[in-house]
Amino acid sequence: MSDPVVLTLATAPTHLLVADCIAADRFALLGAGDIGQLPVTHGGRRALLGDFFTVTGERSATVRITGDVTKVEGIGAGMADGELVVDGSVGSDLGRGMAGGRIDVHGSAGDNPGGALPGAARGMTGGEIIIRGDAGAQAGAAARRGLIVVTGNAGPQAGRGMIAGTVVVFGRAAAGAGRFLKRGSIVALGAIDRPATFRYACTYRPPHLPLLLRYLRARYALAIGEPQITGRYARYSGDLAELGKGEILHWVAE
Amino acid sequence: MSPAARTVEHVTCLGCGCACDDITVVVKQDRVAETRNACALGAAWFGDGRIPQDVRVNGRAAPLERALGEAARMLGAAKRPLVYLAADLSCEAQREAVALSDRLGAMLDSITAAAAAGVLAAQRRGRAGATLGEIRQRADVIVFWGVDPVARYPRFATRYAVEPRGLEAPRGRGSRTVIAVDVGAGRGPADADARVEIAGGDEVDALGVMRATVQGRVASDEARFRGSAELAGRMSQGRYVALVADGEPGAAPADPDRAEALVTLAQALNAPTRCALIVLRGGGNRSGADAVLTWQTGFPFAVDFAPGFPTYRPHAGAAALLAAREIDAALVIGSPASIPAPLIGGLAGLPTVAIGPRASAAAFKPAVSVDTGIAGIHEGGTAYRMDEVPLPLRPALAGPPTAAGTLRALRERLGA
Amino acid sequence: MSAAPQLRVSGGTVHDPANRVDGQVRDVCIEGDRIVDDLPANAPRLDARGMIVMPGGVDIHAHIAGSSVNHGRRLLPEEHAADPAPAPRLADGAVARSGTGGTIPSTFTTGYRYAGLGYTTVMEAAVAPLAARQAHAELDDTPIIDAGCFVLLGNDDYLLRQLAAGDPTRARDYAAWLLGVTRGYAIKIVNPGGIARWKSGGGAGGSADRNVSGIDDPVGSSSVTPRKILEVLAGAANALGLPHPVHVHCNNLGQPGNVATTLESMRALAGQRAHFTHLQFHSYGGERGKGWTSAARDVIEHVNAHPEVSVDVGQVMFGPATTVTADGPVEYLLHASTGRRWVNVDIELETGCGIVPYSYKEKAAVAALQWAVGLELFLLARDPWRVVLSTDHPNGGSFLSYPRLIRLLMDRAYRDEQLKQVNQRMLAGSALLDGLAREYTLAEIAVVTRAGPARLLGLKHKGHLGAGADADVTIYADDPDRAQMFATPRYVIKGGAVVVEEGQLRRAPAGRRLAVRPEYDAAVTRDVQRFFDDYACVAFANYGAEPVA
Amino acid sequence: MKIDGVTIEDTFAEAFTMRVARLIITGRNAKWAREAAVKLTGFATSVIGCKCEAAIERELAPEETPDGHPGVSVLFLTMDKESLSEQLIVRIGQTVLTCPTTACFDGLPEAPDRLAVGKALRVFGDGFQASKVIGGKRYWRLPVMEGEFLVEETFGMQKGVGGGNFLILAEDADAALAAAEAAVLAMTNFRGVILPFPGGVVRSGSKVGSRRYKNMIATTNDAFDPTLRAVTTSQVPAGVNSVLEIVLDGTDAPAIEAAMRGGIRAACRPGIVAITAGNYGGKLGPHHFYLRKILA
Repeated sequence: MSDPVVLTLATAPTHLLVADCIAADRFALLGAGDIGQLPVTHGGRRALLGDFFTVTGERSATVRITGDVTKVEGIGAGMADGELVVDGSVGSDLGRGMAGGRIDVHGSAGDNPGGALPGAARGMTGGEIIIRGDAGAQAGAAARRGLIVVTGNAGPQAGRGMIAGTVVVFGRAAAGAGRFLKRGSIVALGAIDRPATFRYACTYRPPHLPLLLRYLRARYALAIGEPQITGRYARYSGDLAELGKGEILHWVAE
Repeated sequence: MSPAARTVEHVTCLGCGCACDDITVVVKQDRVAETRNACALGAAWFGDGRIPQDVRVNGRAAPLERALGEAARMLGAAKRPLVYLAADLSCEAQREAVALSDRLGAMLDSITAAAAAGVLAAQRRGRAGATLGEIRQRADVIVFWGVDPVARYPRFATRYAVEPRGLEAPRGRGSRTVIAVDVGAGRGPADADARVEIAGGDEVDALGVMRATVQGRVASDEARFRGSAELAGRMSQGRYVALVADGEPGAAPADPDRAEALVTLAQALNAPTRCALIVLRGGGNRSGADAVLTWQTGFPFAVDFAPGFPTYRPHAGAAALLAAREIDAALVIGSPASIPAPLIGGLAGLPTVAIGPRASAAAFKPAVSVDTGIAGIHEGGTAYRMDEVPLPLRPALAGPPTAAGTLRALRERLGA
Repeated sequence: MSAAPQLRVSGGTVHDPANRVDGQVRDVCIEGDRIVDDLPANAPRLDARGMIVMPGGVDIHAHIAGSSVNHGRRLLPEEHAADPAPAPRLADGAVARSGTGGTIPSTFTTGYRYAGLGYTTVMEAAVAPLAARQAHAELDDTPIIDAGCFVLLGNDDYLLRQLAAGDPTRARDYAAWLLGVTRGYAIKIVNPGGIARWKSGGGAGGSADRNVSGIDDPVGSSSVTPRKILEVLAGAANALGLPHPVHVHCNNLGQPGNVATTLESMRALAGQRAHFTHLQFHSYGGERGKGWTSAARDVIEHVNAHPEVSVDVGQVMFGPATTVTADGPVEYLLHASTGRRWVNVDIELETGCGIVPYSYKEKAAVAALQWAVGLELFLLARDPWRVVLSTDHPNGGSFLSYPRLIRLLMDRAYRDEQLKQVNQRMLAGSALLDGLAREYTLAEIAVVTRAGPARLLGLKHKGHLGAGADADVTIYADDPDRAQMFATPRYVIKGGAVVVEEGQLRRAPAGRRLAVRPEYDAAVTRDVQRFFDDYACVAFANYGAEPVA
Repeated sequence: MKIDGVTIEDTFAEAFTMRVARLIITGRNAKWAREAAVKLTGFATSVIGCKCEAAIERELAPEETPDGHPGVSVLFLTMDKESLSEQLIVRIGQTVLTCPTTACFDGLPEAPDRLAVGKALRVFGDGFQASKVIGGKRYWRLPVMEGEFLVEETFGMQKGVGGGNFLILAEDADAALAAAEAAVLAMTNFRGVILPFPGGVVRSGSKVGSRRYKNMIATTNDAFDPTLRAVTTSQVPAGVNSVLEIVLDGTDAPAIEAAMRGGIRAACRPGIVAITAGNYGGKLGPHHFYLRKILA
């Protein structure tokens, strides 16, 4: 078992750094030198990952990123396996189109976490993304499967166009949440701006939620209280303009 | 008609996206004296055909060779160049611009970025559409969604969608039911046969309720959506429905989901009946840029060549990069007057090269400017109607060196 | 005056079936852009010893340019993102272009990749006249390959009116005029009458049937039927002496039981030349709602027995595809049954356009059946000169899958292994299960990929290596893995220019356009113009694809 | 060998390999979990007549269950893979799906053999069902009038042991019953073991086949029936007037052994003459539990 790969930001990007080469499953196959040679673009100029990050460890599907990577786009894009932990906040397109594995961000994320490529019909197809802070727009948009948890507030259009999967928002979910959703769940522990094409069904205790929330507490040590775990949720079916097989589950307290 | 007059027939007007190609331009003493068949907007677009022919470097007149040399130097040295396509370009000029962007590793964007939501929605979902002439032939129910074409697309109703008789609309207007949907401040035509009113904030929800209704589902019990649901039922009863909406940005910012809600409603209506969504686009061959970029790069706008191949970055296109001060030199092609105001601010203060009609007068004060003619008035080639029907351009007047030719010369200087 | 460049491709094993050369070691001599009988001994040589030499490939049916293709291209941003194509490094510092791939690559990439596959001629199989100008502009941006356009007729309102009026002569003149103004090469019919019905509407006020179900269904007027459309246009193509006969996409594409329609369409045109395209999609037994079976045997037996009929197969290959066709109603059904993205564009007075991205999966019963039906057609065909290799790119799969298809035809063990992997549910009755032993020879592959299509297209300068032919030559390493061999030719010569060297694309000259300009009675243009004045939204003078003064 | 004066016969219990699944059934409270489990495992004493053998293995505290509700675990055994799947689908569908507040989870997550139980049950949802993947496992949510029934998509299956047993030979029926009850009580805390018969006890021990009726798979174990002592080849020792049997199924042999050890020790009470075990001469079952070895 090799040491985890640690990317430490050595040279702060002065422009947007597109680094969609950062993925735990890819690093699992590469030596430290090869990881440093992966291509990125910085302010539209071609560069190497190693121009910005020092790399320790190699050939490991456990990856840690330290330093201010809020200007870095595409961390974990397309990742299919392994575990990626980021010590702070990240830029946009975190885990875009991700297929498997786990991404755990100890901070906020920019737009489109777990989302789709522009114009694409499908976003993430598996895996888990934990954002311990706020998320930008379109968290989990067009997800086909997988889980996104935002412990803070989610920007507009969270879970937009989901095909299936789960988006959990602890804070507030802004306008357009769940619009065009076919299947899948948006679990809102805080306020949610719900499209009118989600129609109220009932208030109940969905039996899978204790499972899900307890899993999150156990696996990621997220602070989730018993009132949320055992509580009642209003179920809204939608988007009824689509298949209508999805739901917004909105916590209404114990 | 004076003896000096000559006429050019079948001229395509690019004053708006209708691209009416039945204009007869009367030229007297190298001026456009008359534009027969053109609407007021078209006539204004043609003007008298006079156009500056300046070539400037740092505001001072310069020979073209020097301007191109300076432009090549500036762009060649740039680390993060932007190539921006504005209006009034032929497809031939647009093709040259893509080649240049490829060579420069530039971000290539166009005024289509302002209508990005619609393009992206059509990529995610596709679209149910038709060319404008098919609406004329078939449509018996025409729904104007928050738009009265008379202002921005003056001949739309007389040439395409409402009035002319078509194969399956033998009585023209009399064969059709026109429904105006007033969405917030966006009003449908005044002479519609029926009206439905929708609050501005309810637009996307209303479209969703309509789509659910078309699919036989009840999405909402709320009274504010009753009119929309009834409209959906009415549309389902049509034989061939045209749903007409404006694709260009309006005064009020539209809900980002509006475009997808329109696309999917039109698609869903093809289960009970036939339906085509018509998205109105502005003039100056905007659709041409989308088509050219798509066939040359695979993407319709916001194409970044930075990695050495085309990448699609609508979220980080010209507007975002200029706002973030990422761009260090820009080549702006086409009419500067068509560029959205926020971009002008971003371009000002940058080293810029402007090539296009009235480039010298650009508000962002380009370092190098080469005035060209206007595609369709002084320059030939091809331009697209809003529905992507390609039309030949028949320039009535001679003009300065063409945009396509100037770009080709610039490209050769850059070794591309 | 400098002499035309010369090149002697020496010592290769040549397969040139049009000239009855089957695996003989001989030289191929090139002067300028033509094949010549011989060259001086000191002419430059390309050492092809141990390699296989064939004429450049000829694709008789693909969708590579034009408005429908571009709508499809725009619909696939994620495919393009996943398959970037940096500019190739050309010899002599020539500038090449970057692009993107996927099932519908960008234009430059399309040209480079076709040439990289050893194909030098490609026919764009469905061009709406209204958008012909775009198809030609795209082809201008598609380097290396020579290309022609098949122009869509058979659902156009002007034509249907002539048929209703019982005026086949005027219909013929119209077709001739239209081919000329659109710079077309052949007449293409897609779902005759069916698209017209689809466009005529639905709902309470419209027809309940939004497609035709057989060749005797009325289309608008009771005297207009798919049969009539086929007869008149096939007759027109033959009477005009077009190099390629009418190119027919039958009614009921993809529907179970469509074999009946296909055979009726063939019988309707018995005795005159006609080409039936992507036959695989039209060779199904079964019944709607009750599933599909293979009817490949019935169809190919008819083809075998009728020398006036030619076909291309439209093989389905497992993997991603994009279905793009003028056949609007078919794409609606595909969208409705799969929920996938869908583009429909009704094109005024002419035709339609439908697009649904798709994926053929080995484990899906219908896809497996389609795959098997295509192979049956190939393996039961008696005359390879009339059965052309195609995937109906990108409908049955990308042209990049041709090498795998060739291996399926040449390598029975490989084929049988694949057969085991696929869903067997609908394969009962497929001849493939009877253990078809046939393995195509290199000579037969040379026929179905170049000599045959060139002959069917009437391209006298293509598809062979005799003196006077275009100097389009592909040279392969003799790899026992035929998929590998055909995927990566060592050399490709296009019009005398060596475009691929040592497997690398090195030159990208512009391709040429193949077009016809048949004669017609000019009276037709006055009548068409009247129709335009009454109904069209484009000026008659601006119609077509010819440059304006 | 004697324990507290009770003779431990030098013989062995012969047991078979069966297929076993473990179900975790939870409910809003222990009562409803138990209600579902009791119905689920009803009429599941012997594969001979019931096609499966099942019983509650133990009760689970809320912190031991996936959803934090109180529950029970149930072992479910059949002779082969196909019938295990069939029995689970039909029985869960009729007893757990129907029972208020319950959910049904897999208790053998590590087992590589998976039975598509929830996947089959999902169609009860008539297209309204939905699936959810949590922590790598897929669950099906079936809409029911009360709310939703949650069931795991697949259940693990492994090889288990069926037919472990011992016989309590007593001076009279009262002593036999008291000893059997003591044994069952002692065995309730063992993991991986169930006692599928009523109260854990079986009075009608059986032999394979019939001396008289051709199509009977099993008939009374006449060798241990005290009433037949005079008319058959009896194994009932002198002074024994009643015999009861304890049958055990389990997830593996060590679990059975451990439970047998505890049970037999508890059964060695006044009034008990001997403890013995049933076997078929070692020819039929691969597992042989030698009483004296277990108790040594």
